[in-house]
Amino acid sequence: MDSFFIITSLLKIVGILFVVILPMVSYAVYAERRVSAFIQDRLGPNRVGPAGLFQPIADMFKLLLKEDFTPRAANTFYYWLAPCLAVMPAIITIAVVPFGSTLFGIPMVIADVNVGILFVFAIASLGVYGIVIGGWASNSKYPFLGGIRSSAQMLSYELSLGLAVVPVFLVVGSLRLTSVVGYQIEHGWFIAPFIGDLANPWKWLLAIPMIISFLVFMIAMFAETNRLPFDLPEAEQELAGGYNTEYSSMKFALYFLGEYAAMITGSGVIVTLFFGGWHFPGIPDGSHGWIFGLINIAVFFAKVAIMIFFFMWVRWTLPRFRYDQLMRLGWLFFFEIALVNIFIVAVILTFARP
Amino acid sequence: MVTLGDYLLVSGILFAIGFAGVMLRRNLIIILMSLELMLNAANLSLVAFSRFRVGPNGLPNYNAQVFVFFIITVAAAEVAVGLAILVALFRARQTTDVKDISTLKF
Amino acid sequence: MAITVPRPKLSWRERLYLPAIVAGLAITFKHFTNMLLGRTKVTMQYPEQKWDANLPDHYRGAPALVRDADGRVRCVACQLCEFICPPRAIKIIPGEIPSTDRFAKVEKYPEEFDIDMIRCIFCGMCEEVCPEQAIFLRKDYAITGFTRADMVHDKEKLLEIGGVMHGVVLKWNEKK
Amino acid sequence: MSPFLFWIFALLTVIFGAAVVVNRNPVASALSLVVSFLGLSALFMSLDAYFVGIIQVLVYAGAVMVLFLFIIMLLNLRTEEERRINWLASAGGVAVALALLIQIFLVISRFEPARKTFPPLPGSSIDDVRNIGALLFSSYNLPFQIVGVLVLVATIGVVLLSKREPRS
Repeated sequence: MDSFFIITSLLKIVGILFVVILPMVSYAVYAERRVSAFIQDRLGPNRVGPAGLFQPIADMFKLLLKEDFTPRAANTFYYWLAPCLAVMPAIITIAVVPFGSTLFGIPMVIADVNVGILFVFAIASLGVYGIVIGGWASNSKYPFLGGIRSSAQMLSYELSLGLAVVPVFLVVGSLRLTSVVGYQIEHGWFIAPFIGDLANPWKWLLAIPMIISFLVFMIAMFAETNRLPFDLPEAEQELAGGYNTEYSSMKFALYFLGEYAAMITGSGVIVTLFFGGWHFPGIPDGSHGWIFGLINIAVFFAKVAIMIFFFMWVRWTLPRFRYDQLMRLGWLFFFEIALVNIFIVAVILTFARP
Repeated sequence: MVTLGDYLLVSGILFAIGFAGVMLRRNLIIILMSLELMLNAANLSLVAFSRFRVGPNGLPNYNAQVFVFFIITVAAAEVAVGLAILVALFRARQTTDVKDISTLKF
Repeated sequence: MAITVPRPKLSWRERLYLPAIVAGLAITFKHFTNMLLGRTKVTMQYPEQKWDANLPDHYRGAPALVRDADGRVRCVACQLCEFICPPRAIKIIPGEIPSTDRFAKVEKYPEEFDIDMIRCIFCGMCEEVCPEQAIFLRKDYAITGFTRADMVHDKEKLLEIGGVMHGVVLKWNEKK
Repeated sequence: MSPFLFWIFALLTVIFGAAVVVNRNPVASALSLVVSFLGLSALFMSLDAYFVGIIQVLVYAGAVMVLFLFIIMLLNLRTEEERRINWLASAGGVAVALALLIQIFLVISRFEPARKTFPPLPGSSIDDVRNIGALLFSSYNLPFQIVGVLVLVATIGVVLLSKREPRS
């Protein structure tokens, strides 16, 4: 633990947070509005700056200048605490995700811990507190219902989320996320067996449970980030905005920020687990020169952007699930699929390690 | 430097707090939480001993951490059952206070 | 009486929902790409593009007072429009025309004539009821202002919007 | 781990642990317990037990406490009204707890190895997940299976308990 390590770590944290994640969050909001508009044959925000590109800045000013209103009946301390709790976990999660190979010999991951994916789940599961506490502290009916729904939903989907990635770690043999990326560079992406050595038939066989695993993980991630097919905690039409109904100004913006940051980190985790992380066939890693290191980072965030687009695309296509449907789906369908999937992968691995 | 005793001390204080909670509070849900606190105090001393007892291969003694794993699993099951009992009780009696449920028969 | 709607029985393929989901995603993606490639006809970009040239003659925009060919306000302050106005947007204070005036036989003129454009609903009843053809709904529709006071059109403003209406109105015909 | 960080997290754990008992509002108690568990997890990690530490956050902070909060909110348990405190009983409880604490103090002060620091580990990145897993599936395989059955039984029990009796 020398000073060099501390300084590079701080640089990485500041760089990834303020240069990449936060701008990405604000532009994800803009992208969401544009994508939804395009899907609905509209134009979306196109006034502020060229093609509306300065819209996030305008939004920020609007939200900052709005009246910060605290309801009289609210539990003030928790009411203020909740938005912060909503943002923090989403941002912390990115710490273990490798977002690039190496740059000047420094590995592009903030904390390469050996419990990587467990860390992601542990911190992501803390995200529910912001919503539950916010809903409770508002002391209002709809937010309260949103908070209650959120806690039940999180508990149901965390299981599928955790079980869905077990096959990946059965294959890789380590919980470290950099090992997952390393394995995929060597043997091809989990979800795309045509990358890497083509001749290995076991890899093709393994791709089937991997795709199931990917689907379950992604759907659970939708539920975990409260995105639309499962956005029951906010459900505009039935709960009038759910847990954030009573919030205004910057506190509301923090909830928004948290949701989109969770989406970005969730996409980052999906990319790392199933799409080879920063790897792209034909592009060498950062040890061949800093320019490749930068390209690796760009590849990673390009993949994340594609994933985010997919999130938005799904949101503006599918209707919301009913609450009992959501529960049935989580407990009776995805849970079983994930369990059987683990079994299948284990059987495949017993007979041959690809 | 931090010694084994420091960890044991923290663990002991935590256990005493949990114990006091079970003794003093009459709200069932708080009592359950205090029980969790006591279990976790035990976990802390187990992990501290695990780290203290370095085996011949130079690694911590992982037996204790396996115990911690078991404790956490069982505690989670215990909380689930406890809360289910609590909900059933609340449905029957509209109270979570242990003083109000001292009768053996419903 | 409640009617029980029987739920349709779904085949196992339909119950899987995946084909339907994929089909839905394909539809929305088609819309997305069509929009990207500029193949979708989008709505008019309002402040830049306007429909003004195509407004029909009977368009009901902002109400306005008109003058006749002699430059005289046609309104005789009969207050019929004030009476008929559904949202009570019109306020008229009539004044008397002195007997020395050329138009003395008209007797009254509007000393003040205010239309509160916050209240006005552009129904056109004032235009219909006016016996003197003094008030017309013009083609202005973008009535804006920074304050509530800005939104009250007084007589000058209404006359400015209205302009001059040529044509014979029998009332001021001296020969009558 | 530096003593400074250790004491910070130890204080965090203990203070918020005490807040669980002291708070009258059940939601505040539950949240204090979450913070206490987070501090405890940091203490676990300071002992190079990353797996246990992260499982602590995952299971307790992520699942168990959410369950607690869910129940508190579902039953709408508000802040307890000030009941007449039975001073004698409370004093007795505090006294017993204090006696226990003093006992623990004495035991630790008499315990010889407690004054020793922790021995150094060979590498900074030991794979404790793999080691615990290997142990779990070899030496502790039977207990592991039994715990699995226990969790299953608990699940069934919870479902039965929380099932509403059909109104006849």
